[in-house]
Amino acid sequence: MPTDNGNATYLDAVGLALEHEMDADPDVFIIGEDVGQFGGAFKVTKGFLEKFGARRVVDTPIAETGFTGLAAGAALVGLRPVVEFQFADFISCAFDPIVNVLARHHFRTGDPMPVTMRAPFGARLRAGPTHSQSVESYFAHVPGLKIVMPGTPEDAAGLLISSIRDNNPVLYLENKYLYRRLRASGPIPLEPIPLGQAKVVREGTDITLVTYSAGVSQGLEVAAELDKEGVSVEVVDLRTLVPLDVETIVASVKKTSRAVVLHEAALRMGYGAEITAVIQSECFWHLDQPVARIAAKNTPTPTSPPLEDAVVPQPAEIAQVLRKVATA
Amino acid sequence: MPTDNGNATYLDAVGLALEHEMDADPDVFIIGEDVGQFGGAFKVTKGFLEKFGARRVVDTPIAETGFTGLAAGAALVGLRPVVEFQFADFISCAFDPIVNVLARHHFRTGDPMPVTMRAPFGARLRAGPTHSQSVESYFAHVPGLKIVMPGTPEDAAGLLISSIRDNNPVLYLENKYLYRRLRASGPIPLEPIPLGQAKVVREGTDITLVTYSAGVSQGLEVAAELDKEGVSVEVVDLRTLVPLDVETIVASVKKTSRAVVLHEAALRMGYGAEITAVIQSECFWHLDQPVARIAAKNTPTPTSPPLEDAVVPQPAEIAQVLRKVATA
Amino acid sequence: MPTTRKKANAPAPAPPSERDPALLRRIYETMVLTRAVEDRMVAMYKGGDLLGSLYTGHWHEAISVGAAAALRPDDYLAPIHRDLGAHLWRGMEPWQVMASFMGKATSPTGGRDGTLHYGRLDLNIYNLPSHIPANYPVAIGMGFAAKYRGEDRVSLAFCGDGSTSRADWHESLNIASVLKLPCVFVVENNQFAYSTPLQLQSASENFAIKAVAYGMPGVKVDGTDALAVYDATAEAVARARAGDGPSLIEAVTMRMHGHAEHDPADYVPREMLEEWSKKDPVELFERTLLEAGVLDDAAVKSVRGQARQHAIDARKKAMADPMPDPTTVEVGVYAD
Amino acid sequence: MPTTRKKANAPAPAPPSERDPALLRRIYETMVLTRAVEDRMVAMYKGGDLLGSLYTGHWHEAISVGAAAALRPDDYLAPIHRDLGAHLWRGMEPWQVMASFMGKATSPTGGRDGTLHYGRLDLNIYNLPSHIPANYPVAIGMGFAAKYRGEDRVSLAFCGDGSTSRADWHESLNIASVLKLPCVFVVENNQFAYSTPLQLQSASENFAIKAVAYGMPGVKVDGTDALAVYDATAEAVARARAGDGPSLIEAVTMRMHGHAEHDPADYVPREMLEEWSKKDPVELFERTLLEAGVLDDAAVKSVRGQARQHAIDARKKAMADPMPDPTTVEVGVYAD
Ligand SMILES: Cc1ncc(C[n+]2csc(CCOP(=O)(O)OP(=O)(O)O)c2C)c(N)n1
Ligand SMILES: Cc1ncc(C[n+]2csc(CCOP(=O)(O)OP(=O)(O)O)c2C)c(N)n1
Ligand SMILES: [Mg+2]
Ligand SMILES: [Mg+2]
Repeated sequence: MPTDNGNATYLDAVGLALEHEMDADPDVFIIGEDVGQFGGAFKVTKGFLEKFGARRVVDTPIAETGFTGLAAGAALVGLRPVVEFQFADFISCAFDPIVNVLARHHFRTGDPMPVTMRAPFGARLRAGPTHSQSVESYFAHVPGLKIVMPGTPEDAAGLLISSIRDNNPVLYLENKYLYRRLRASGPIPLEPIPLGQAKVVREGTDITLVTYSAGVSQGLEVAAELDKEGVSVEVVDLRTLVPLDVETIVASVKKTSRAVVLHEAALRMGYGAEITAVIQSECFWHLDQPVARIAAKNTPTPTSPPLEDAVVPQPAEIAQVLRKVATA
Repeated sequence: MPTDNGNATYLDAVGLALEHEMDADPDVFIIGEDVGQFGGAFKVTKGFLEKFGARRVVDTPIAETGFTGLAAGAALVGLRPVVEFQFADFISCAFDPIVNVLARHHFRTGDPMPVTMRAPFGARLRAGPTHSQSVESYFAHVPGLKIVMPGTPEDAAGLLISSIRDNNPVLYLENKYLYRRLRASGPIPLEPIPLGQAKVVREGTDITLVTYSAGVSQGLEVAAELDKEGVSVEVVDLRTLVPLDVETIVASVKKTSRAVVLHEAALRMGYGAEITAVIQSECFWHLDQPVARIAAKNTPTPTSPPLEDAVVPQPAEIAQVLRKVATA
Repeated sequence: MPTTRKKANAPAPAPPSERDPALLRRIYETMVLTRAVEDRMVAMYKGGDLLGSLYTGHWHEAISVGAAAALRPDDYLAPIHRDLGAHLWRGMEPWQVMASFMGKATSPTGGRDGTLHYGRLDLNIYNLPSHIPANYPVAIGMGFAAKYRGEDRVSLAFCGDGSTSRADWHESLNIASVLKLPCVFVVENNQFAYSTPLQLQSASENFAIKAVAYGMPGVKVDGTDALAVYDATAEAVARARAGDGPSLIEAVTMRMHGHAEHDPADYVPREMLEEWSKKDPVELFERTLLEAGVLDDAAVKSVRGQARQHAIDARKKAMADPMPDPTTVEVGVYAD
Repeated sequence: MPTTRKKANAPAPAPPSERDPALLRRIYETMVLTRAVEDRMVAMYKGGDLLGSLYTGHWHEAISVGAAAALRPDDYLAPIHRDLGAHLWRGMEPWQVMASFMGKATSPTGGRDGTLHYGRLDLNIYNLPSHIPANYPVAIGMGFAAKYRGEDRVSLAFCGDGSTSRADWHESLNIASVLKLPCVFVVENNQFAYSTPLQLQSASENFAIKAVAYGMPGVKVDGTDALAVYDATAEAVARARAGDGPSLIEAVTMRMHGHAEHDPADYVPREMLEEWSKKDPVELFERTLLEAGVLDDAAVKSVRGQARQHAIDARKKAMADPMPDPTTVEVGVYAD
């Protein structure tokens, strides 16, 4: 089992929160490929089989459509399934049940649908076009789904607890690049963090950077650099994409009058499009510059390092765009 | 077979273009559920089986994943499949092969992937949450796919011809509400209309309405009404969502200084988000008002008429928003 | 072939005279009511009372009622668009079904969904979306929950012949068998999937034999014989309850109407319809019960009369019911 | 059970001595080269030469080479991550495979994709994505095209035991059988799917028997016996070429390494590995050919030596090859 030694990784935090909820609620179970004896492809559920048994730690055949629909049926009659997709790329195989069964069911019937779907996503691991996808845009248009994308170990824990306790289908996306790279400073509070609340993770006066997931640590590093140049960047961590905390974004942009959106997903119809549309409509008269979007290029994610680095946003590019928008 | 009597419907136009391409190229075939003897759920391929035979008009088992992947394999070795989804809602079952096989293959390998996917989509037929979806947003984020959404019978024909001749996977979305409601004025030219070219379908000076598919006829009707009030609306029909004709949009908005985007899909992460983000970035200094988005509410599409009408954009709402933005 | 072997070994079914007459009567009454309500709805469709098209289950009555009758009320049910009988068996009100096809505020979904999407979870019935067979993965999930909780509830899912071609069907049967879930899978083979005949849908000898691919028993029964369906289901249910895992049942019948009422179905050979018209499941069961002395002509007359009146009253109520209030349409996209 | 029946009826296979020695030699050489290249790549992985993980096909050589050898060069092939042997049989250069695992500009995808994604369409091989078994629907499409054009080409797709649980597998076999496509489906049963053992993957008697669900012949063969795989494939290919439709072949072997080299696979019982270590397909085939007099010790020595040298030279070239130029990364998302 994961242990909190005071500097738990992002990966540990996910495991700690999941264990906490399985301890707290006998209706919570984890289902997916190789989650049992193997402890999951990234080892999030290492030790869970021994502790909770095969009844609550369920290894399935390779059948994303089937086990996602299974989770929906189990949730309908009172359980709280946590589904693990081995890689977020494979959630494409469950797109149909997620969109047509899980997301629509409550609106259609009034029945609750408490299913949490965990998926490790993202690039920068040289894993190539079908092992590196950011999948939030595939689902952000779908009414009835919530989308959670933590950027820190602390949020990973608190938001997973809230996701599991939520009565709606929640897509909980874990940035696999952060798994062993981010560490908590101090013990992880195993308390729920409400969904739908963004957080100003750095105060600033010149420009607002709206981001989420890996963009948060990336953005904070760049902001620290720009500070030395005298550019004061306020960093807003969305934490939850759906529902979107419009108030926090708008308050920050009205203060700074300039906004940049950053994500690792491709630009076209990345979630930055929605955020930009909201900002320009809510803050139009306060904006000194157009909202800028920093995102991956509109290509699949290549495998080879020089290619992948050219596609995914790099600190230099982020700094340059922030500098340009802040000082224009 | 469809015949062009000088006032062909939107439905006839699709059939005429498909027949034209099957006449012109022996490598073009149509595959889907009930497309043969039955002529398809909406009768687009009525008579095709008799004319082209079972070799080129292929009825399949109910297996969207399988026959979409089949089309990819056939295209890889030189054929030009046209896949019919019985309803666009069911394309969710082919999301995986579309995103991970069809869309990425050329980037990965350099091989062509000429697959056209036809799907009748949209609301206003009292068909409910899983028979009325607008699916463009599920796919607009995916690099490697083209998305075509004609709003007139003439465009339906010309754009289908270009889609079939294109060497990339093309999602060709037919608004089933228009099938028998829109008629051509005069014979349908069976000439290709280039993908990626928007069209100013009505010139105006006060405000730009950017729309596509059913929004075009809807927008033109409202524009005619507003003209009587002295509000001059320029209507831009995108025709192709991906690739997006940014130039035409920007030229119009720079002229009118005001823009409204209209689509039948739900608001959040509807394609209006991308269009709005592009306009505010390219036309920021020309805009007199924030770009407004008119879209369906963020709910599934309800079945009951009073509910569906409350969710899907109605002429009165469109007129009111245009009036407000144009005169603010 | 396991399926034939299985049938060969099966004990001779008990004659109607040796069965619980109250149960037989209730099965009969529900089948008659199902037919009466659907005939009424066909008239309503033609009369323009309904919103969209109408899906009916003529010649499916013995399957939907016979299978539902072999379950306990607390067992889970995942029916499709041919299974009005299963809903009625569980206590669904005919006027609610009509209200669904009319988009009325009083439909189980309050008009948010409509047509065939009226399943009530309070009756342990799943309300499926349009995608077929999306009810299969959900059904194994309900069975999973029963096993998870140590309950002896069973989950039964219906689907059509065409639905066996899809992802959901395969992945569900495979998972259910590997996890030994208490599930019963019923394939209603009505010879067509929309316009697609069997030979364009599957090349296997039949549908029951597909059970071999999942290591579960499969049996093929006459879907126009309510008792044959009841017995096969009862056997599969007993197996599931005992913790021995899922079973597959193929029930053979004919789709006597179009795919839906808008479909003239001229792709169906006329002779086929004539042949099958002789096998009306309701009439067959009626005759069986008359011969067994469970019913007499008077009883038949009153059951049929009551069913007819029930359908008429249901229409009256549904017609009079209000349409939903649009002002709250955005409420309830998310659960609290 | 049709599969055993089928095997029982099959004629006794021709002894090696009665087969074309040139063909046997080429199969042997390709199997030896496959092993040599993969052993070299394992060293490269441990030495840090590779970008990510490494998937190998130890104990799959008889399947990938034996099956590929039963095809014509113009037949379509859709291999998976265990089938280096099939690629080499078709003429793929070992250095290209290494370049793929290194993200070099000289890999078949120019570094845009990597690791196991190096299939070359010019060799009539499909380059699959990560999703398994996405190559199945594509393979039936290639078979469809052959039939559409009236060509007598066949399409062969490999997959693993775990892949049989998925949508793509089911829908592909069903469609191929209904449309009578010239396809051969080979399931490489290596006892595990990542960490998942067979009994958590499928409850059917075996994988070959799943063919019953699709109305196609299914046969189970020893996947460590190159000639058994060759013969079963040749029979299926002949059937497909003759227009009689698809077949399923289950070839049984063992995954002797981890799922990929990063995986210590401590979930695999040690005894199991010891048992299977006695069934090295390369050694078994080498012995067969020595006994049949097709090879002598000198020949074996030179074949093994050349393979080793080939792998060493391949590494040299791959290591020296350049990384791709990032400036054109946005070019080629769309075809002209
Ligand atoms: C995934 C999916 N594809 C296509 C359809 C359209 N469709 C609705 S019912 C039907 C035929 C179903 O046939 P079958 O399963 O045999 O059931 P039946 O209607 O004959 O009872 C089809 C193709 C659908 N609902 N879902
Ligand atoms: C749709 C999908 N789900 C999950 C995975 C992750 N995955 C990659 S290989 C593998 C195991 C495959 O097992 P099998 O099919 O038996 O092939 P083997 O690796 O044993 O040769 C899994 C689960 C995947 N690639 N695709
Ligand atoms: Mg049917
Ligand atoms: Mg395996």
